[in-house]
Amino acid sequence: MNVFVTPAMLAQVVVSGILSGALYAMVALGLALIFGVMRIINVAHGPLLMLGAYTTYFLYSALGLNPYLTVPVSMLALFAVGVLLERTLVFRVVDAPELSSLLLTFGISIALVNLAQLLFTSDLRSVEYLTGSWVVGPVALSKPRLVAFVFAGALTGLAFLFLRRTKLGKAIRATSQSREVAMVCGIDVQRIHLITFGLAAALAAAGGALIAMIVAIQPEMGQTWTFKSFLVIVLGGAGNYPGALLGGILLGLIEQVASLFLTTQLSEVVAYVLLVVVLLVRPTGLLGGRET
Amino acid sequence: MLTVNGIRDDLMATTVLEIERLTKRFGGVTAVDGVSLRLEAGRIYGLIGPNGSGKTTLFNCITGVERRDEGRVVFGGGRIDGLKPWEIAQKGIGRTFQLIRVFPELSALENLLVVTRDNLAAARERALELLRFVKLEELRDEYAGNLSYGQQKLLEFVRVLMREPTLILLDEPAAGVNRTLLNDLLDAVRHLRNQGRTVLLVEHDMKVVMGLCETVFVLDHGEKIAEGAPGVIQTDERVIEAYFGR
Amino acid sequence: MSKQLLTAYELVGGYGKIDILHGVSLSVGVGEIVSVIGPNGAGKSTAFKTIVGFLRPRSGRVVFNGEEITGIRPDVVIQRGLAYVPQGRPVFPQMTVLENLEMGAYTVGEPARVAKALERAYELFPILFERRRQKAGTMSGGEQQMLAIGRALMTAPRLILLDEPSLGLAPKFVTLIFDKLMEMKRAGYTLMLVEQNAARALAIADRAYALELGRNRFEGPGTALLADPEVKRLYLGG
Amino acid sequence: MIRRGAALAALAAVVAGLAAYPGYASGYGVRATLQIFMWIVLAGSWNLISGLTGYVSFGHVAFFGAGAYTGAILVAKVGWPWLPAALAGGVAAVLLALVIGYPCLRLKGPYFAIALLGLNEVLRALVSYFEGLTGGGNGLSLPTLDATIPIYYAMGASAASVTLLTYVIITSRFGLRLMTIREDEVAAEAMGIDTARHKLYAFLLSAAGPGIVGALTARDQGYIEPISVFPLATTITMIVMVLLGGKGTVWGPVLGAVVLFVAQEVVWARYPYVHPLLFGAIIVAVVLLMPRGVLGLLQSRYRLPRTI
Amino acid sequence: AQGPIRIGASLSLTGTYAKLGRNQHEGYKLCEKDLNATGGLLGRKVEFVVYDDQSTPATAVRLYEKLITEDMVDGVMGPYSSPVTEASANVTEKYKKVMVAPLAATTSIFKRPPDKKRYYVFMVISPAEAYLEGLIDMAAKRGLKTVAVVNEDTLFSKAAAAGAVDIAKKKGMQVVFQEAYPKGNTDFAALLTKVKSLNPDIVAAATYFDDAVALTRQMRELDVSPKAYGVTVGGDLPEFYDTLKANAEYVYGATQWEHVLPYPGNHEFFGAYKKEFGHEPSYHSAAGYAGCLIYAEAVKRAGTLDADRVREQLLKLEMRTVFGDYKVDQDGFQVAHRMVTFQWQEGKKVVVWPDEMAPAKPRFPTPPWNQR
Ligand SMILES: Nc1ncnc2c1ncn2[C@@H]1O[C@H](COP(=O)(O)OP(=O)(O)OP(=O)(O)O)[C@@H](O)[C@H]1O
Ligand SMILES: Nc1ncnc2c1ncn2[C@@H]1O[C@H](COP(=O)(O)OP(=O)(O)OP(=O)(O)O)[C@@H](O)[C@H]1O
Ligand SMILES: [Mg+2]
Ligand SMILES: [Mg+2]
Repeated sequence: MNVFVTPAMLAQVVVSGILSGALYAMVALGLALIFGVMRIINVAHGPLLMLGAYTTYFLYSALGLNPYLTVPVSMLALFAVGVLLERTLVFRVVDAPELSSLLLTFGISIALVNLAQLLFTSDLRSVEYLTGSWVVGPVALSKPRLVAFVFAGALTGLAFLFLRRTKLGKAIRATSQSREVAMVCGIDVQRIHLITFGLAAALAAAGGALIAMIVAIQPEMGQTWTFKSFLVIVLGGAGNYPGALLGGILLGLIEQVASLFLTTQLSEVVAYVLLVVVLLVRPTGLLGGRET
Repeated sequence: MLTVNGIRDDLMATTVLEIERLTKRFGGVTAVDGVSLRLEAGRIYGLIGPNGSGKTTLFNCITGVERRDEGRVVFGGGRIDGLKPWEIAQKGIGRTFQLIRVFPELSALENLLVVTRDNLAAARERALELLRFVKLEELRDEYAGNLSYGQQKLLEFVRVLMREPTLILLDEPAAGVNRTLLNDLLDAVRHLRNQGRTVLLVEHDMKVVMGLCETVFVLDHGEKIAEGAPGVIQTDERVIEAYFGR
Repeated sequence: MSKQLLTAYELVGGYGKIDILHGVSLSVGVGEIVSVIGPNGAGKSTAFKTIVGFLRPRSGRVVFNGEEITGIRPDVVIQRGLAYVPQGRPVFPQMTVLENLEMGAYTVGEPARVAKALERAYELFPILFERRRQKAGTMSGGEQQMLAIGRALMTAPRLILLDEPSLGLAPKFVTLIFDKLMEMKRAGYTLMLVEQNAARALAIADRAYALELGRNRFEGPGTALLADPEVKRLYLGG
Repeated sequence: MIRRGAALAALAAVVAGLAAYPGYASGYGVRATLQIFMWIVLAGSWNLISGLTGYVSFGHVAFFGAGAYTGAILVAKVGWPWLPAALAGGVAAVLLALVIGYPCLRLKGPYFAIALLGLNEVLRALVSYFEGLTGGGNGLSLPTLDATIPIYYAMGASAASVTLLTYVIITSRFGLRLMTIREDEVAAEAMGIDTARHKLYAFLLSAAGPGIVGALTARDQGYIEPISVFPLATTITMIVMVLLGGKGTVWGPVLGAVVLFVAQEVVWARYPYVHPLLFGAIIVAVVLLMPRGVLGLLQSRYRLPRTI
Repeated sequence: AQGPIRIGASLSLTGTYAKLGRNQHEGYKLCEKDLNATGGLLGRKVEFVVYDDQSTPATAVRLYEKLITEDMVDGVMGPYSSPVTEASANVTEKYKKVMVAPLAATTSIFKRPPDKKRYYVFMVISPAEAYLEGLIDMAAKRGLKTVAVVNEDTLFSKAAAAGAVDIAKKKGMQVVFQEAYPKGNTDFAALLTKVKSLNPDIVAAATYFDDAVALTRQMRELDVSPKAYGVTVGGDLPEFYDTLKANAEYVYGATQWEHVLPYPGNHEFFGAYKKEFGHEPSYHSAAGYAGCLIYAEAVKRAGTLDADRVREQLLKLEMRTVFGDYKVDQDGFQVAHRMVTFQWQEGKKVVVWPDEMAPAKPRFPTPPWNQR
């Protein structure tokens, strides 16, 4: 059952890979932020994304809001959820060893998924808004994916500018390096943590809102995304924000190209093997993350 | 000048460490720039130089914590550059770190026990003696991470002694240590020398350097700018310019 | 005696359940330099951390500039005009030297004042200007110490607490730093420092304290302590 | 000394009780206890590498899965008896650990964690892909065989071995050296400790147990499939158990395994629809209230020795 | 009088199969209620004891052991899903408990080599292999020649795909492509690009749920437009249409059961279920309900709960339930129940196969995407 791969097919697959890669990058950026600033691997990132998707779904189905307009609303809503989680639970483990925070967020993640199951049931939901594709030469560009790509690119860019250029952004980076020294500089570290967590949740929500228009929404949809986001930030270099972008696009490409030449099943294997190879050559990711 | 193979027998017997044209760069900065040194057994050497002149980096290159870019390091008759840090340590080089690195969640006592291969009872005996020496015996079961800055510094110092290395590299052992204890510390270093060990010491406290060292090397911008007895060094124009200030 | 800028009364406290301080009192008057000396583990750093708010005292009070600041968070205390240079390596390792200094001016609003402060820091420590684009974590130990002091000056604080400022500095810079401290005093800053380099610390101090085992042991003008044979024997190494 | 004697006597009594247990227990009692043993082995093994060296293995279930498939294939396709098959499962897991430990243990912190997570995924995908040998997504079904009681003893022996091993390691200098890796690897190397080799040994030791119990579980259950022997949830459960009990201690994993298993079993019976929520809450509570685990808490509060 | 008859089951109330397992649970609950309303069983009330196995076989194995040896239930009913049944059947066999397994569709659970034979487990639904039969059969009758088969790599879906391949070959068709994808996969761009390049007449997908939706969407985006396209599980859910709207039109689906099918009592079951639980039953609900009634019928006929006597009755029994026909061969393998194939037509599932049960004709061929 050999399929002959034509250049057109390859082009199609590369384009699809880049489109999903940008989405990976945006979602992963949130994870990278929390990891960078708070040294927390937030396993609840995917479930937050899931809540973002539901927010979009309800706004769309109940209020009939244009789903793209729900993106900022979802982001705001999840910013609030993020802030709430930080204030009530997460702040207690900021000083604790890596493992504590990892488990805490894992607990939160289980709770969120099951809460969603109780509240929203496991029924599949979806936001059917843009469908079909634009055809450019041999390549079909999925409409919802292309728009998601544009949104993801823009949001990721904004997030970078924010971190590099604004005072608050710099304070976030400073706090990520030494809490004690940040305090000594008069930075309200607790507020920075709040904002960071909120921001990361908002980025996850943006991902959720965009993904809602691509795949079905259900309480367990987040896990894969947590997973992929990990891959992305490790690939790019944990705590390295531009690395997340590179890692995301790369992961999207690897997955698709490997699926084309091998099978979808093996694409995961290829992605991980490549990850390990990258790490062996560059033990802190492609763009070099921070040693822990 | 010595050649690679032409080391004379009497030198073989006394040369402990020999560094030849060692260079280490970090991006644009050349932290160590073609430094050559020779250390003989049973002596105390000083390594001084302004902040950022490459002293710690030199230590790191000797002990394998950093990979040198060029040059060679010969210790105990064989090349050690390129070896792993633990291999170098097992060959008999011990060191302390400028920015303290004790094992924070091991007790003070365990910090010492863990580094030797002696049988446990003998090691314990010795470790307690060393702790007593730096006035830490009461804190022996305290986690090392809970000790004060100076206490950790002292703990690190005795941790090196625990291993009885032939060559000891001390990176600012006196920094942050109280003057009273300091005298004991200096005695300890002299005692090490008297046992035939070699000590290379980075220190900014001139009293310590003058009081201890027989030979002092001076680094500036990664280059060795002077070498000699402390009294001589202190009057060297370049050293005064670079290090002591006017 | 001049007006008290900072007073710590009878501080008792430490880490978790273990008390380190058993009643330490320190005070600084406006325009003074006060030095704190004592053996390793005496509780000097602990006292500073308690004053700044990293640790909450079990009892005792801290009054700064007429206001009670006992148990208030460090960032709030710092906004009130107190600067603190912790012991060790207090920089943001992954940020550039320039960014580190900018963060020092976090509480300062106007860019003009920040630029001014930057200039002052560069003047004091030219290496910081040279290395302004280098990541702070890759600077040598002494360079990092200079950066930390430079950063503390970015806010033009009313009182600066320095925990072993000369730690790991080359003689040239030790001299420089002690000179600068005097210079800062003349310029109207108020300073309190912990030092193991006790002789020099006492020499520049208006007043000084010696702590031991979490209690005040000696107290008096710097020169008096310097001359005290007991102090000499205990803390100056003979 | 008296206290030590009393503790040993109590321990002996527990062991004797457990040995006699199948004589009067229900089938469920035996199987539940057997699964507790399995968790003790898993948690204890994870503790060996992650609790001591601080290298968080996020893919430890991979060794369980590798053992399960090795054992199942040997039983189903080659006709081995279950006991040698279980040992072969352990050997296979150790070999796997050797192959991947060598490169992966060079990675630090989250990189190591993710690489191992990846290993687990890769293994699962490969098992699914090579259908001829493994049955792929169809899983492997073993001939029906009622060996629950012998397997109970085998599991019990494995649990005891892992615990004993942990005790031996923690009281030895080898154990202390492993801890220096957790504390400060650079300093450890500078003190002459060959960290690479120490890590690898710990890793190999930590793979054997899961491999053996993986094969035993496969035999006991009679049917395995990729999703059910490589779930991330199993790794997480191991970690929660160790954390609950106290990582880096001898009895922490045992305590954590027993307490968590029993709690889950009780909760399940009562609240079938919401128990994951409760599990989540338990995890959160453990982390917030007892970050060093029960024994860790006792240890630091009362300065107990490491050997508890 | 004696206490109630207690029937134990472990179900996937949480985890991967939660949604389906819960429907099955509701089927059991309704059956319990109906039995008790008509005087119970053997003159005793019936009471279900249900645990949650979190969709994992290991847990289910333990729970069946608990039900049988600890809770001492009088009988057991099957869990949800083939893998869980496969593992649990070892326990029920060991204790010689009859287990009617209403939601295990994998042939290999029942058809086993002589040394691994099982005696006490009984099948209710049609085997997985039959899921795509209708689609292939209809397409063959209309002269289509080439088939692409894709499937999720799990026990059930693989069997369904294998069945499709077999049937297609038997009918002289050519299978031009077959590929499995991992569970949870939702991005099919590369896979569909390959399918598209082969331009098959039929795309037969053995799916579970989200993947059915994602696959359909991406077929539209990449303009993969076969003359007939069908999915297995997931395609029958109302959400499938709600989600895809017009894009679900013309899609074929297979189901074990539909509430419109003319089985005795089906209509009443549908009404009662909706009233009881506030939502429509799925085939899992109906199979659970029917499976429970089949077990009860066998007990009634045996007049006892004794496993071997009940087993005899179950082997002999021929029964028509709300779920359709029940009859098994000597292995407990279902031989009477028929699958139906439907097509989404203007938002309705219209049964189009087999002909004798089909009220309408399929809309054939499926037009290109932009004309739907
Ligand atoms: N990892 C690194 N990356 C880039 N530059 C580095 C790195 N490590 C050290 N350097 C630079 O190399 C030079 C030498 O540093 P080193 O730490 O050896 O100085 P030192 O002589 O020990 O100074 P000090 O007396 O202050 O401790 C410094 O300019 C420092 O900034
Ligand atoms: N984080 C901590 N947890 C528990 N105990 C601590 C902690 N930090 C310091 N200590 C203990 O508090 C005591 C005082 O420490 P402190 O750091 O205040 O000393 P110091 O006077 O600054 O000494 P040095 O001159 O060595 O810096 C020491 O005995 C130390 O062991
Ligand atoms: Mg240095
Ligand atoms: Mg101190």
